Amino acid sequence: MGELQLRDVYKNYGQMEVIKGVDLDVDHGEFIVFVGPSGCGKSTLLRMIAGLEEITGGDITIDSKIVNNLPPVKRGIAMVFQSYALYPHMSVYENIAFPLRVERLSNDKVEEKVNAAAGILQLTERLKHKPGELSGGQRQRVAIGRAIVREPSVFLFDEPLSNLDAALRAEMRVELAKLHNNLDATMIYVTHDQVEAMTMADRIVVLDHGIISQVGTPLELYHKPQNLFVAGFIGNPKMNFITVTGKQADETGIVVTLPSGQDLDVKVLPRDDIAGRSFTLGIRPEDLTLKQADATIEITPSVVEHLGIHTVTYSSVEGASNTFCALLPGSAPAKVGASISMGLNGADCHLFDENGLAFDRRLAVSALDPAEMHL
Amino acid sequence: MGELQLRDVYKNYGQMEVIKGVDLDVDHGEFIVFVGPSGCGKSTLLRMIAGLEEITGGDITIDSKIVNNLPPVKRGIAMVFQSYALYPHMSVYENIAFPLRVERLSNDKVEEKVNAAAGILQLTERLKHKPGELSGGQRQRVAIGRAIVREPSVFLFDEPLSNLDAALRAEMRVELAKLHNNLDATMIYVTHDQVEAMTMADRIVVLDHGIISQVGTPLELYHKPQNLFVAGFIGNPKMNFITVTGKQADETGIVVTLPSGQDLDVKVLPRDDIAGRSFTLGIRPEDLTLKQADATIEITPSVVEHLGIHTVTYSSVEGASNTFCALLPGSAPAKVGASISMGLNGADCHLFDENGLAFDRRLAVSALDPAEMHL
Amino acid sequence: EDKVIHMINCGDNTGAGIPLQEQLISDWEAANSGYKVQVEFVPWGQCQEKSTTLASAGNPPAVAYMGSRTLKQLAANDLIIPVDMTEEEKATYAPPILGTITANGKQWGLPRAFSTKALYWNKDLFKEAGLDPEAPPKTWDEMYNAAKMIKDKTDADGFGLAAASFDNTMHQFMNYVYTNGGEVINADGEIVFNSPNNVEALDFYGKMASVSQPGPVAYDRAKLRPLFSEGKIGMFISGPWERVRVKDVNWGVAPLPHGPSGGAGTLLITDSLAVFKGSGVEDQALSLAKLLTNPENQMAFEIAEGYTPLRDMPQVAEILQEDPTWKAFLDAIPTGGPEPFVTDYVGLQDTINEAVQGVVLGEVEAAEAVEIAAEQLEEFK
Amino acid sequence: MLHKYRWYEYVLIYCGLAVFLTFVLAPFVEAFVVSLRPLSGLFSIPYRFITDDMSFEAYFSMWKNVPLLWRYMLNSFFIATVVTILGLLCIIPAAYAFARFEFPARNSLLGVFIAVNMFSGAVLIIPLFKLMQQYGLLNTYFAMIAPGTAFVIPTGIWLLRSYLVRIPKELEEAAWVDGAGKIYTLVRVIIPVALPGIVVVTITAFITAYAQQFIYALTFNSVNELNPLPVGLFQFFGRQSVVWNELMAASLVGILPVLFVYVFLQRYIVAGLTAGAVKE
Amino acid sequence: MAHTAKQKDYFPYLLLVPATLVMVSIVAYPLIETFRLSFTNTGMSQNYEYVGLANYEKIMSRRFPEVIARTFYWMGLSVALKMLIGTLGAVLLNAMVPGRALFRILVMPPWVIPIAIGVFIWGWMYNGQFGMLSGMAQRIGILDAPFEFLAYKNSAFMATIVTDVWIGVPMVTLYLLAAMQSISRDLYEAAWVDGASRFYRFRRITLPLIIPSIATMALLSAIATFNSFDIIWILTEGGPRGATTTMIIDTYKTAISRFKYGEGAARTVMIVLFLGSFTFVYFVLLSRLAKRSPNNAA
Ligand SMILES: Nc1ncnc2c1ncn2[C@@H]1O[C@H](COP(=O)(O)OP(=O)(O)OP(=O)(O)O)[C@@H](O)[C@H]1O
Ligand SMILES: Nc1ncnc2c1ncn2[C@@H]1O[C@H](COP(=O)(O)OP(=O)(O)OP(=O)(O)O)[C@@H](O)[C@H]1O
Ligand SMILES: [Mg+2]
Ligand SMILES: [Mg+2]
Repeated sequence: MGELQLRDVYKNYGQMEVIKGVDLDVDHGEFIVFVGPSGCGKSTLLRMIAGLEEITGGDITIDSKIVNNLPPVKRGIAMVFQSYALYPHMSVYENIAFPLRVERLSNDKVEEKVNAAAGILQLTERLKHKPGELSGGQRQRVAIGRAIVREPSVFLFDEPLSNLDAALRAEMRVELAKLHNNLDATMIYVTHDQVEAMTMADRIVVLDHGIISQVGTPLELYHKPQNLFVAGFIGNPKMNFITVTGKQADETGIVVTLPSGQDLDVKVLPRDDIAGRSFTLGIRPEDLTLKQADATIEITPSVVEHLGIHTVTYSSVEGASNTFCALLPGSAPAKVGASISMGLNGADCHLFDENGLAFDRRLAVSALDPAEMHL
Repeated sequence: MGELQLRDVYKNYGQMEVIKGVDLDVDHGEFIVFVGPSGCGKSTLLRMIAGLEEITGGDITIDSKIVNNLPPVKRGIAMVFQSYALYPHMSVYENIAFPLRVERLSNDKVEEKVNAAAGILQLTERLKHKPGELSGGQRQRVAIGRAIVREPSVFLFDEPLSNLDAALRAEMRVELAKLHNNLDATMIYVTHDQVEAMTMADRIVVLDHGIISQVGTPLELYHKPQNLFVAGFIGNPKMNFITVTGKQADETGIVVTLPSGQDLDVKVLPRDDIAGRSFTLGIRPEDLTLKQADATIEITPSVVEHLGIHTVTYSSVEGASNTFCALLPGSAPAKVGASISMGLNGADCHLFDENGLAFDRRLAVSALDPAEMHL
Repeated sequence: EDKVIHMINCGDNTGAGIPLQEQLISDWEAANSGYKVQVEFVPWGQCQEKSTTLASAGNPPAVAYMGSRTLKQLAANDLIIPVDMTEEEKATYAPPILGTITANGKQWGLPRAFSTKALYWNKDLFKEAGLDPEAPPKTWDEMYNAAKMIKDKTDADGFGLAAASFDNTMHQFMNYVYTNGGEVINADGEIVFNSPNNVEALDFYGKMASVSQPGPVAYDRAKLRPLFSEGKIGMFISGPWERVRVKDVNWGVAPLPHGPSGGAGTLLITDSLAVFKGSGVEDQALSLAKLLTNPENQMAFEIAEGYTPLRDMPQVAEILQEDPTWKAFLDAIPTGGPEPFVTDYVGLQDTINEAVQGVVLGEVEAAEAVEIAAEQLEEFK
Repeated sequence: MLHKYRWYEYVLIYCGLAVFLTFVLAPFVEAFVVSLRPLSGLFSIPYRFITDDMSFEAYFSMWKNVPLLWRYMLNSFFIATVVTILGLLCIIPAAYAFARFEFPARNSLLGVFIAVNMFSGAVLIIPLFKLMQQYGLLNTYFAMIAPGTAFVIPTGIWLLRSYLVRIPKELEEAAWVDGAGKIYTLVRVIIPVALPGIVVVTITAFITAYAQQFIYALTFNSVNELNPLPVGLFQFFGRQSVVWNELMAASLVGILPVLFVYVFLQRYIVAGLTAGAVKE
Repeated sequence: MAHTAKQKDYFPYLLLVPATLVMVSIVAYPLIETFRLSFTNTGMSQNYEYVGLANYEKIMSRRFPEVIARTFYWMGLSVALKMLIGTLGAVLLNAMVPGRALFRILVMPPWVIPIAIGVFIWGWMYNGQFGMLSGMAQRIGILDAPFEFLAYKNSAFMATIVTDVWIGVPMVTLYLLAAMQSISRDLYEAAWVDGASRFYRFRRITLPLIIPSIATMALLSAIATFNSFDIIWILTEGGPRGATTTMIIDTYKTAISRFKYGEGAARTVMIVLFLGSFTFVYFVLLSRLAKRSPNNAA
């Protein structure tokens, strides 16, 4: 139970293709997060899984049963809406009990289940209130409560935290993660908040214009983005991109020439026919260092932000497609207008070919899988 | 021009005291940010300066003139609202021209000034559009344009970026900082976003329930919060607080006993009569280290977030008032349930007395003033 | 500046008599320099109400066309002046006609149009029902029997009965009152509505409902003609105007059948020119009204319009010869009774209508209905 | 998906709609059918829906019988238009005051305005009649316009106020900070921004003023040239017989222009109902 | 408030001047005048005298209680039908079926045409011999003889109500439709995900959420219905035998048809009293209800 397959799933709205062939396998108990820019089709895909939108093409399978034409209730899923969709005229109790009432469960059973759910979600005190009297976080919990009582094998969430303020969002994030551990159910979660995606997901699905751009664990996406889109999308501040020229490939990587003329050996799996071609070098702001490194870039910050914990500088750099951002320690001596030498190491850099596809990075396994880390 | 004084300013709404005696001096050209939790009175204070709210007590002086009873237009201020308050039926041009139309300037003059403002804000292309056709960032610039044409000596901003998404917010932050440099005007800026406050302010005013809790540069607030409130409010993730017992004071600081029994010498200006009293020790998540340090705290993370750039752990720790958070490098080997030894150094710690007031920390000047840093 | 004489004329200005009237008016203006007559045509629906309203608002017309039934009420409220007829003038009118404008010993209007009622019957339906098509009923019983025969033997209903909440229901009922020797108010001004004659009349009215078209309460007179024209009712009572309007059926018209306690009778309705008080030109208005209604002018007007002749002038014989269907109406004049003359005409009408409807709907006995009505009428005399 | 119906649900819905719309539209069909029959054909028994003597004759002959039909239609439009304009002149400032300003007795005053709604129409006929009489206003357009205006104001205030409340205050504050006076702000900022709401109020006021002209006109006016459509047509009933086919033809022709206008404005009407009244 | 409270100015009052002027002269003054007139015997002529409570005694003694009861019965039945049909209509129009845009337009005509014209048409429809209702009923075989709807007390009573309902239903329907459309689609989707059937969703979500709108609409249309004049006046003038005489008709007849302003004024005062207390009671009940179940829409 709780397994899900999407096979070549398509969705058109009239002429417009919104989902263009999505394949995905989700195992029981996984926490999957869909991210992507606004309008990329996250909600649509989720709603297709829920049965709220018709499937134009392909198959959706839940627990080995093709559910394309089943109504939501027969799919064994439960959904938590972005707006929570609480019934404003019903008490919290009745809201949570709603799915059970639909099933015509006896009052005793209903009470038992609602109380259990309320217990888990710490809503016992609030059962008599109307949703209008609850705080944002409490409403969210009621919405989850309504999903829990049905004991579905798959939970679907559409940006459930986007209406909350930052502090509450952080708190609820942790609670959701705990809930996932307790419930032993598959969860599919839509968000456009990176931090949510990175912190909660077992695997993240990055959608771009209705196509899956990459699927992987958070750290895979962070360390090994397969293309420019994912590289730019994951990570905050954004990865810096610089146009470089290929020089040669050797055993340990590819040597490229920076706009400043320096050579840098990027630690990626080499390919043939590198010389003279134009690539994009990616370096995350946090991978820039003030220490000695393989190459340097001179920057003259036009804006410096002292955050205490970090100092962030923004500069224009030759060959960079956007403002070049560097994330330095809070104590870093950065001043507007004063040039600094930034070090970058070939091992930290990403390299993308003309099609925006990444060269495979050579990385330690432990970087990708915390389980492999040595304590 | 552009100087502002608040003297013992009060504001009541009926029975409710909202601003309870605020004193503040703002110099010409300063960028002042008001921060504080929701409902603390930031907007009220700003609106009192603008002339939108009556002053219950005290005086507000702008450029040496008491303005308590002047209407906004006579105060030489301009205001940018959270919602931008653009007139939806007027073109960008007419929106920017509005204050000039009110003044009955000739059409030529109006055109000249609007074009100048549009030039600064890169809106020249957009002058014919209606606000509804603009992006969030552009709208924001129109709102600023409307403020600029009046050539005020003080600009007031009430959470101007809160309606924008994260990426755009970061961008506009940088633009606002540039604008401040170009315009040579005083700016007072309300936000509840810490990053905005830290990055843009010359000085930050932290408000707490209608009282100024602390005024200082961003780094002063970060490194030398004067009380528990400011310490907890500034910095993200929040500072961890642990109850400790005073042991002795010496030249270099105060020695306290951690709940684990270890002693830690906190580098603060000592006071008398320390022994046996109960204090609160503050340590920022980012100041915890995996390396050797003055003392250690054992944590067993219940939640671990791998953000790539950082790894954040949450644990329960004896004596800590809340979940204990540690911000570790992205490569840190943290796993849920596996205990880690965290190092903390007395030089990084904060200490607060029973009243929540901070002991003065011994810090290098350069930590507080980037200008003093040696490049 | 000429003084204006405001005259309100009901109806529209398309009638064939209007040019005659206009000619007379300009003659009068020529004879009375300094005065200008301004004629306003107001549709029937609002005509009388408008004049009354203007008068009670203190801005009366000089002269207006009013139903004679309102004269007493207007006089009682001091809104009109008496028309001061000489004995000679009075003598030109048949007594029942004079009766419609006389209250408290004075005449209050100059009759301008008038009507009596008669019984129209459908000869084809009579024949179909086995009745003699050329022998209209002479008594109530005959009328009822004929109606019953028609109802039983043909597709049509026997009789067209009006009982809607309009003035005309009372008018219909008054025909029965007058053919049964009844009265509403006697010569001494007492309410005598609760006479046995009237009980009998009302009872009979209710009885006719059983042989009439379904739902008489939804019908006023105007709705009956289409039924008659369609051959859906065998008989109905109405005025002379139906003569030119009823089409497509083979009809005859006869005097109203007599009631058991009475004889020949009919309701005689006149409309008059009334001279309002307070217009400032009362004398001139009166002189104009008299000019328009003097025997010659009035007769010419009636011939042009096709109205019933008010006075027995030589021309009447010609009319009768030309169209014998006039006979039943003209013959009835001397037997005619007026609309009851009261100070609250609408009140009277409502009271009587209610009695009629009560009986037609079978809700009350005639005797009781008449008693209640009589009591209420006390208020209006 | 949510609104995917099974076949029997379609049948049910369409049957329901058919019954509902039949109820709503049958009178118009009847009126049309009647208008097509010659007068003699009208009173034919038994009832037949379609007859072969149908023609548009009445649509031509009615102009002779009701020569003033154009005039009545124009009067109706004129009265409703003036009522709407006067109404708006009262409604806009009042709604603005109730939506935006704190002043003593604000709520009770609003309550009084709304309560006035109850005494609309016929209740005040008598005193109004006396009043008009006193000031010689009977039989003028004014006599029909004034009461109409009074009775569109409360609803108008109510609708527009709830619209104005939702316009951000900051718009006015921004104008105030920029030195604009209150009238200037009202005219240059509030009214243009509230235009959609004003459109709704205008439409509602017009409907009310247009649909409810009967009693005032019947009572306060007896000058035929000033009569609005319903009273003009009511005159058909004052005749010796009612020319039903022409009455129906005239009615249909008379209401056609408004119907046409409303078809185009219907989305504003529905939107306006949502905007104004639902919450509260 | 928008501007600093310091400016304790008369501006808001200034804004209220036009509306207040109109209301005072067209409503308030006449109301007071009515009250005064109700103690006089004002009639057709210009002169009148004060007669104390005579007018009130007169109306009390003459079947007035019956008129009051009938008025409320007529109003209650009409409003109930409007709400019922309006709700059903709104549900039907809310269905996402092809043609719904057209249907929404088609419900409007009775609302936007002059009431009197609609009533003329109904007057014809109710005709037993030639009208559509009786005619069609005979054709279908429901009736075997023409039926005059306006000829009998009960049928005339119902006929006037049906016409009133016909005129009122479009507004109610569109209003409730608007209310239904303002319910978030999410709620329905959530219920659907939970397996609720269409009917169940209507019963547990739509209906409870539009109840406040129904209540508001019921009050508004009760007031309109109470004041409804044209319909009855044109169809029956209050007959047969007073079966459709409501307070408004009764008052109009007395004052305008019979020129008894004083007596009519007393009736008007009674109407104001009854209508006022009706509305008051309704409001009190409504706010009680609202208090018992706080319905702060989320
Ligand atoms: N009912 C619809 N009809 C037509 N187009 C639609 C419909 N629903 C969504 N779309 C389009 O499909 C695309 C994907 O929409 P979707 O809501 O799935 O985006 P999303 O990724 O959830 O975005 P967001 O982060 O803004 O919620 C968008 O371009 C949207 O405009
Ligand atoms: N018009 C008012 N009447 C009564 N109380 C008010 C009014 N305006 C604000 N307050 C109260 O004054 C306090 C301060 O409000 P203010 O808007 O200044 O807070 P804030 O710091 O701007 O909060 P936020 O970050 O949420 O905008 C709040 O408790 C608020 O409830
Ligand atoms: Mg979405
Ligand atoms: Mg604020």
